[in-house]
Amino acid sequence: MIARLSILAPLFGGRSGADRVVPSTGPTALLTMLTAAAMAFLAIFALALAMATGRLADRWAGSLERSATIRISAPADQIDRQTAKVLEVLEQTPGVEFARATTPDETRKLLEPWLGPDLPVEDLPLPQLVEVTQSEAGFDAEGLHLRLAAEAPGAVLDDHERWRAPLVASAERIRAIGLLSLALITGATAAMITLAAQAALAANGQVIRALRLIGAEDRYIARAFVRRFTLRTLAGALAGTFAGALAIALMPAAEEEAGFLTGLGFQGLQWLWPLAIPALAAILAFVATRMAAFRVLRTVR
Amino acid sequence: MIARLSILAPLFGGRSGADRVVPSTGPTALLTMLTAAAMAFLAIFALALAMATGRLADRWAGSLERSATIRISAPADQIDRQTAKVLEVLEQTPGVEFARATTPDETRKLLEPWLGPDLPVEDLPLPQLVEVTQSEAGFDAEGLHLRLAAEAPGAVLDDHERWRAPLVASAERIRAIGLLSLALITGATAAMITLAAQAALAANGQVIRALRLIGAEDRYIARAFVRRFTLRTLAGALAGTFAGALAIALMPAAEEEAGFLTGLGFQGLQWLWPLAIPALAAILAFVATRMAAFRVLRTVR
Amino acid sequence: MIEFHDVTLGYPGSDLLSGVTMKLAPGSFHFLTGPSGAGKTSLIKLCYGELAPNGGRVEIFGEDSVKMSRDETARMRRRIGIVHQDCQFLDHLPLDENVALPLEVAGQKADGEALTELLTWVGLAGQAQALPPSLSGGERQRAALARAVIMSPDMILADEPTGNVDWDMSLKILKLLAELNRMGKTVLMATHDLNLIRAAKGLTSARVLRIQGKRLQLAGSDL
Amino acid sequence: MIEFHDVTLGYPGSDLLSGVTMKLAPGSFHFLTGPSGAGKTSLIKLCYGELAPNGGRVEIFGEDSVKMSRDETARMRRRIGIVHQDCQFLDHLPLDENVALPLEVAGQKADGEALTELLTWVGLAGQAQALPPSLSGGERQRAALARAVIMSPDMILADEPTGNVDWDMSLKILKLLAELNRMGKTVLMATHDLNLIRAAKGLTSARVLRIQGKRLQLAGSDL
Ligand SMILES: Nc1ncnc2c1ncn2[C@@H]1O[C@H](COP(=O)(O)OP(=O)(O)OP(=O)(O)O)[C@@H](O)[C@H]1O
Ligand SMILES: Nc1ncnc2c1ncn2[C@@H]1O[C@H](COP(=O)(O)OP(=O)(O)OP(=O)(O)O)[C@@H](O)[C@H]1O
Ligand SMILES: [Mg+2]
Ligand SMILES: [Mg+2]
Repeated sequence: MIARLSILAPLFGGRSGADRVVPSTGPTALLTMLTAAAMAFLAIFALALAMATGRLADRWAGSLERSATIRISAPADQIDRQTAKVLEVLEQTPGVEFARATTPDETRKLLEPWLGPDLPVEDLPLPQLVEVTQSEAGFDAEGLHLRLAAEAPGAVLDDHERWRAPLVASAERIRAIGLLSLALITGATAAMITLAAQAALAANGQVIRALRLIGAEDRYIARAFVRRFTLRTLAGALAGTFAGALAIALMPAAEEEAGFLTGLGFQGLQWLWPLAIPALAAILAFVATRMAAFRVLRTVR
Repeated sequence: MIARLSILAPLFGGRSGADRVVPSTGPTALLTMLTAAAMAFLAIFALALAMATGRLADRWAGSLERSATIRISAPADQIDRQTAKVLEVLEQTPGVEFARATTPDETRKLLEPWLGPDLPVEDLPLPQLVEVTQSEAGFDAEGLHLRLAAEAPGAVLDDHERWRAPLVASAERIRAIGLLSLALITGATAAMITLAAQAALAANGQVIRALRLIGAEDRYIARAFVRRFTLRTLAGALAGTFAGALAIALMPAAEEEAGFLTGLGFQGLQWLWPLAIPALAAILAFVATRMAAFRVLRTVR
Repeated sequence: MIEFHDVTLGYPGSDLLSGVTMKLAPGSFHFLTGPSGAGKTSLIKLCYGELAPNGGRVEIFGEDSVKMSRDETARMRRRIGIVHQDCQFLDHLPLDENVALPLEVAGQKADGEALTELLTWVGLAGQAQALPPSLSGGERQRAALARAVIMSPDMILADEPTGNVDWDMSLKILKLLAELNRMGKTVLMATHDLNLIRAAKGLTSARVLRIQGKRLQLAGSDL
Repeated sequence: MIEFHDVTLGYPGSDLLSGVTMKLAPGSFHFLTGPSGAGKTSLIKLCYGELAPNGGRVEIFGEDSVKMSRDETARMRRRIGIVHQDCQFLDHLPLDENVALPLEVAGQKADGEALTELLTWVGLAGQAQALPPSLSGGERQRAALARAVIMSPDMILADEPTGNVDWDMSLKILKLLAELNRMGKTVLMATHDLNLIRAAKGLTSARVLRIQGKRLQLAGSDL
């Protein structure tokens, strides 16, 4: 284990001399940092987008899929009987966690946006609504439908699926795009850092030849490159992450009314995710540069 | 004008020899192409996001801000009179383009999701709804409100603002993020290509010195670099744009029901926008490389 | 062709030349000698405008070297064949293309036959397709010489063109330069090989410039 | 120290050496000569494992050069001081750090006083802080020599260390190598300067190896 960890030595300590032997490659250095920063910044946004839409989809999927409404339209004298029957059926249905008939007050609230606050709900022959909360497993909608048709002909099951499923699908599509972007950003960053490291190594052919000539071992030469690229990437990614997180934190908070379009921010422990970005970038850079260095070194005796 | 255009000469024609004098810089070449491709791909998504949310915000802002509803709740015998009064008031109100009372059928449709299809609308003392379409300029909601209160006490103006404004704000916020990402991507790409070109130039110090030694003029040396980087960027950006556009075109079409979350695609002439991306990238690369080349060349007598 | 008027040259921390006045007349042949680090290479760089004098004036083909634009400098160099001490090549192009590069850069076509003849003459015909890094030290020097003369320039500046070749090849190179000089070209050759300078006496009426104590002296017959 | 057993070497398209068998005994002094392009540099590269023979066996300090791992090769080179014909330096480090680099790479501390003394000896004390690209050709060669001897190696391989210096400096370098040889170091020096080989006769009992027609011959007293 310790032996394995020794490949990390270039990052921590090590003789400072090994760093001096690699000339500071101005443009490549800046390029690496900038790439890391830009990619980290974009990654933050992609992550935030994925998380926000994830939350959204979860909330919809969770709250809507687990709730359903049964509407009972019947002549005024039958309505109470049918409601009782429906509640009885629901009690026997596996997958139903909780069911209750709505009060006239609630019905009014539901209709208020459409009909105004002065609606005389009591006087209306409105259908009675029964709210159903499903358990984790959910009920068998088809079976319930048939049973209701038999026992309470005025009852209609509406499991909301029809209305909200496309919304959930849309949210999940945006989340997929966010995650796809994240994967792309990761891949592109790894490729860019590898190429930047290769470019730096190729530009330093003379340095590598001179060092091999005077008896430098591969790991001595690789150390300076690996360390430098890892630290540069880390610095760039930290800056990009910080800027991205700041931009997100400063975004106007989502008003509560917005409802289905929640804020794009991170919430609570989710703030730990952005911290993973610089770490991941540094690990990427470490592995990519190390592989590139040893590949280039093998071409020089 | 012609003289000015001559700085474009490196791109088209020119002796092929000038290309040979620059060694093919493997990693830097790949890096440039990959950067261009990745950035173009991300740009496509940012553009699509900005456009989709832009469309969304426009549609909401446009259709909702320009429509309003007036709800008239009154005893059954007064309702027709008040409705007529309201329509009369509306006719005199500047900024109202069109107004009409909904038929019972439409009211039923509106309420169906809540109450079920069997609702005996005719028998219900439901409020009468009047749909108002505003003109471009819009009406003075406050004034209309006061006038209605005086002339038709049972009428309540609902200009939808309250319900949908936060949605529009959210959509516009996402659009802003898309545009910000686009600006960031452009800036980062320009910086990356400049740095890649500088890295290539720095790595080719010996080539530049040797060419100056035998009497090569600056533009001869610059030509090869500029041409190569511009073409590489163009190729990369084309590939990235194509991949991005393909990914977007292949995305499942937004179901109509999704409504407020429209598809992420481009529509009609908007498909011309992605075409601008490779062109813009090539122009960026041309300018960035040219400036970098002449800057580096000045350091060699 | 080239005139130095009271030229001073120094790098931060060290003065190399001071009060140097000289004239390389058209058709003349000069050796340039002096201890290692005296400033031979630096003086040659003044002659083709890579360095600018700190004081005084350097005139190349009648024009003040510091007043030339970069493009004028480039065109001026096409009239001068330069053998750089470090033999600067394009490492990715084969030898023959490297040697023909001055023509290419000036927009002229290389004459394949003349090129082969030139390469044969410097003994590199067999290596026409070799890349510069695979050449031996002496081969690189000969290739640099071939490149310097391919444009048939008015003037040849050769910085130690015989540093890495044996005596026979040195003589051969000297003879080529002498022959070019007889054809009217102006030649300036830096060398630390006094035997070669002595050997030149029979070939051409060369004069010897020596850098000593920051001054340029015309060396006498004490060689 | 170094033994060649029936060594063949060639590049695609050209054979350089064939059937070379030789032995550089500890404490010996050899010159290596031959026409330009004969393979002197290539033979030296065989001696420190930069090239592998196409046939035969090269033993360095008793080990087969092609069987060494890369790290073993690196450690082997710390026992050999190499003056490369192209003087490879790190262009971003000042001269003194470049000269002390072999110590740094081997994890040892450079002794400041000894370093200054060494630089003074090769006449570069004043240029300790100069960057390699600003050095003159001769200065670079002297710096390369200083770097080659700083580790006090068992063996010194010098590829034309006097190519760009004048006769006095050549003699000085030769004397240094002869002195190191008297201290027990094995020396192999490639040169095309026959005068220098002749001058060495009084200094040390050197033997002359000559590459001729792909073979390595021990040159007689015909020099
Ligand atoms: N760019 C520079 N900056 C600082 N010092 C320099 C620079 N170029 C050359 N020098 C110094 O100027 C001096 C003369 O260098 P130059 O190359 O002209 O010598 P040289 O006569 O050609 O020597 P050699 O025979 O060894 O080639 C040297 O001491 C060198 O270190
Ligand atoms: N990597 C290579 N590929 C192909 N040919 C090569 C390579 N390296 C050297 N050669 C050829 O091998 C021959 C010998 O080269 P080498 O450098 O050993 O000669 P040398 O004796 O040192 O000559 P010089 O005195 O000019 O330095 C040359 O003709 C050279 O072109
Ligand atoms: Mg010099
Ligand atoms: Mg050699």
